[in-house]
Amino acid sequence: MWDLVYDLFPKISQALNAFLRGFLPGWGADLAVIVLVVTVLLLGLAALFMVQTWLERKVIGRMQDRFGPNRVGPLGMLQPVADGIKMFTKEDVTPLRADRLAYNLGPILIIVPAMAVYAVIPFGKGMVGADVNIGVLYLVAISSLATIALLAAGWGSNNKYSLLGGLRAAAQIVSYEVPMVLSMLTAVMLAGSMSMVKIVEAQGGLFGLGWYIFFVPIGPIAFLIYFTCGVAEVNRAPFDIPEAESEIVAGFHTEYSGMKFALFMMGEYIQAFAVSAIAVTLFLGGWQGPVLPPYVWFGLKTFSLWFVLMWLRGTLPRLRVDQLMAFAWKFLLPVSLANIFLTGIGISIVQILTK
Amino acid sequence: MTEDATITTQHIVDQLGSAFPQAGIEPVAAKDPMVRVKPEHLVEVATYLRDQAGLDYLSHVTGIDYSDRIEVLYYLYSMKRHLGPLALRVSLSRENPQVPSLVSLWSGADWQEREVYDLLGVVFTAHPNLKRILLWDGFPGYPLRKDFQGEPEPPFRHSY
Amino acid sequence: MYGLGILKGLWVTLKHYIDTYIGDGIFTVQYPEERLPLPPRFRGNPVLIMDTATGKLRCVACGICVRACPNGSIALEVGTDESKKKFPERYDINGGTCMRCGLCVEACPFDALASGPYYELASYRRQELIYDKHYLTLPPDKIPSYHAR
Amino acid sequence: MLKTDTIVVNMGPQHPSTHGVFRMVVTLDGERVVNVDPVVGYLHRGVEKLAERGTYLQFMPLTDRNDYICAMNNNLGYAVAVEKLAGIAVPERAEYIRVIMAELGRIVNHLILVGFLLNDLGAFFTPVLYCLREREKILDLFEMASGSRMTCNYMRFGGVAADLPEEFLPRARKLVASFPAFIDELEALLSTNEILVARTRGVGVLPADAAINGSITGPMLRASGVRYDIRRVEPYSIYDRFDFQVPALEHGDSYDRYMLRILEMRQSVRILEQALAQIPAGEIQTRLPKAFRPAPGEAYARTESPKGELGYYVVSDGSGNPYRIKIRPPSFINISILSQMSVGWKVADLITILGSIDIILGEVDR
Repeated sequence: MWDLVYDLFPKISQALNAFLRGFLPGWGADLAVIVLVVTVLLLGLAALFMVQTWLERKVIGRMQDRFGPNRVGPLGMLQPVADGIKMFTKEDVTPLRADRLAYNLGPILIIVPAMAVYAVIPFGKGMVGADVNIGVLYLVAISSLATIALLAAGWGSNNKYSLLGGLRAAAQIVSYEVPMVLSMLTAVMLAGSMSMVKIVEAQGGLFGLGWYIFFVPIGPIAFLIYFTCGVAEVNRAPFDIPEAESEIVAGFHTEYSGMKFALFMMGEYIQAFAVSAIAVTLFLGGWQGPVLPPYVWFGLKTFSLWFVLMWLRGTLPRLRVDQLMAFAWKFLLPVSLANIFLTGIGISIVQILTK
Repeated sequence: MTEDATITTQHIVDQLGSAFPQAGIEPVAAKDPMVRVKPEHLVEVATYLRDQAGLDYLSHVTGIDYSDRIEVLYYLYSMKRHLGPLALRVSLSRENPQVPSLVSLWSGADWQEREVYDLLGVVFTAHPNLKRILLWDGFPGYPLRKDFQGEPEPPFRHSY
Repeated sequence: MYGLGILKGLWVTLKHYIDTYIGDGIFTVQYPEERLPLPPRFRGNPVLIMDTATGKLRCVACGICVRACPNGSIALEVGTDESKKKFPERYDINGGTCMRCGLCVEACPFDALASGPYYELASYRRQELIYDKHYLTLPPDKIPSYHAR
Repeated sequence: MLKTDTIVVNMGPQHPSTHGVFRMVVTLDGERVVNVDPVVGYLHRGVEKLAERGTYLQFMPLTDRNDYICAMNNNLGYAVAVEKLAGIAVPERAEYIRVIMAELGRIVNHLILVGFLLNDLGAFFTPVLYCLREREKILDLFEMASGSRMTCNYMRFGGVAADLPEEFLPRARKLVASFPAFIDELEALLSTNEILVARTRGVGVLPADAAINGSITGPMLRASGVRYDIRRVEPYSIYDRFDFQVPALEHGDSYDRYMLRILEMRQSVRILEQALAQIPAGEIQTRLPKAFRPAPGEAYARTESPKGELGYYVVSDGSGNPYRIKIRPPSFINISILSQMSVGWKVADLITILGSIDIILGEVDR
């Protein structure tokens, strides 16, 4: 019985596959299961977005001594649904003299990479879309595509605030990519693989508590750098300068309305969740952990990190654009380089000792 | 001017008359020490007050329409020596009110003189940017003048 | 140390967050269901006081409130009854221009006006903002500010 | 050779951080501010002209609407001016009530400023809501005493409109006693926060001589190092009786302007403690003739409003209506130095500087 709970989702998928093989050829059943899983994942991400917005409004509300949404449904849980209905029925405005191609492409370009990232994240034991052996590389490549979307949106809107926001976004994301990748390298070096699944499995020591964050000092430093860069990468507070509402109104999505605006929000939230998920995978042991089923561990850790993101947003003011850049290039980059150096030395020492 | 702590605004007023005999210095009876100056000597008197008498702070600039003349008031204080107030007044004709601007002495006079120009129509010569400030360009008339006729107020109606 | 100030700030917000669950951190009032008690001096738009004994208005239509109003929001038409006493034939307050300053209540020498308890005054049409004598007439026990004096 | 161009951005009249209907025509070179041209007047209601239309007392509710954050201080400024004009004495208890209300108003104003400055810096409403929560408690006191939370219309010539209700003083004492703890918490949240310090330290420096030359008053002036407070220099009401300090800081940057507000709140609490302890019983209003007609004359009285020197110049021609009332609004004059302060900084700093100046458009435009 516990086995079933422990490996719930892989078991379901296996059972489904077996059931479909009853009347389909083998490749057909496989294909059907893949399509089904992908559909469930995508719908799940949309649902996740709704949960995220609701949670964020609740948590930040509580931090500000108020209830947050509590009118629609029990505990305000239907608030995102109401918001969704509002977004769908809102007029979709295109500014006059906008660059229509870029303008319409923006929301699509931001949502696709945000969702594609989830293909390589292991949600639990045996729960991964694709176990690619260059998983980390794929992540980095895909997630930086968002820059193009933000630039397209900023340029296409034919609005000065949007343009400023788009340029800020491009500068910020490109800068923070560098220390982020370097800090990810620490995990890759420790695991000796770029595959996400392998990295998680490598953290399974000590009854599932051999997480890289416990590898003092390199683990925590790499984790903090990754998380900081991740926050900056998805434009969340305190690094939300591309959409700094008190300065440039809403940055690159100033001119968007209705569902296009919702797509931007969705892209950002899903990306932010992906940052938490990747941080969990690389440094917090992914689904590894004692007693509880793997997917529960994964969910717990990821939502804890998401809570930290909300917490930061509820507390901190934002940096200025030049301070942000200085922080990336003058502080994070050297520290992460030094950290890689340390990691290399540490690994060599361990190798020499264990020889 | 000596840095004498016992100096009062009254001393300054007394000295002003002897320093500028031709400026038409004429004390005005009021609740605060007040001096009337001829508009063409305003800048030199103000310069003297700021640099020599130490009244370094221009609190505000006001214009008042007295139906037969328009007066512009400058309230001066000293921040360093906690003196004041000493008010300068200039009388101007209602038809062609012109007074030299004090922006070159106090940058704080900039917007206030624009406001007086806007609402009373006093022209501050040599002001770098004499435009309307609270009302829009092309507003007819100067509302704080006593003979200003705005659009008639609609009476209290019982139905809309 | 770099980062200490941020951690201190984070601790404050976390404390507030936890306080809302275990302490009395929540400060909001769930408005339409919960309502704060109206302070006795609450200054709504003025109402006319009716003598509960006689059922008549105390107002003698002297017009002092009309002159005291800064915005000219009160319209008064004087009528005389059988015993040659003056009474307000019509007493309208334009709620759209009334700014609830309470100067009319202060000016009234007969204590015939009081600040009313009304505060949900939004309406779809401006016409509905003109309060007539019947709307404005209240017995003293319905007027919190009357008892406060 | 790269050819660059400046862009002109219209910030406002509808913009999240212009605190009302205020427009800045900003010329930008990339992120750098090349020129700022402030445009005001969107909220102009002609208050000074309206004053000539009614009686002296009828102008009192209009002063509420100038600086609508701290109406009590505006009431006080106008009342002091008319009292100086007509030579009216104010009873002891009324003076104490006035001081209590004015200092509570100062705290309200500074709370709003600190909160919204942090919003301008990008904090997601948390400091604002903490500040507004405390402000609500003070507004409750205002409502208890005057009947209205924001447009108080509480001061009268020669006193105040009504005596304090019975439960006012205990509640006020309780609030004042709990207030230092709140300021400490606010400071823990903000004052040492590295991001806040990085964003405000050294940003928008206003040197002392430029401040004096630009007629800047209030916290902005004191943050530049000039210890000039009208409560001390030219005490009105009964401010000469209280033991309080006039804080002044030396850098004149945005952080000092923020910090000075915190320090001033602490001093206001000190004044409040003394006033609430010493308040005597007695009359609250000097009896005035029914038809109030001051003798012809002119008077200028200035008070230290939370934003700076708030002065009223009242001219009487002997009739029941004021002949002319000139308001010397602190934020109208303080905002005039914005373009001088913000050229050369980034867009984000422009917003910080604007937020730290503390403007209220009701008062700027009148």
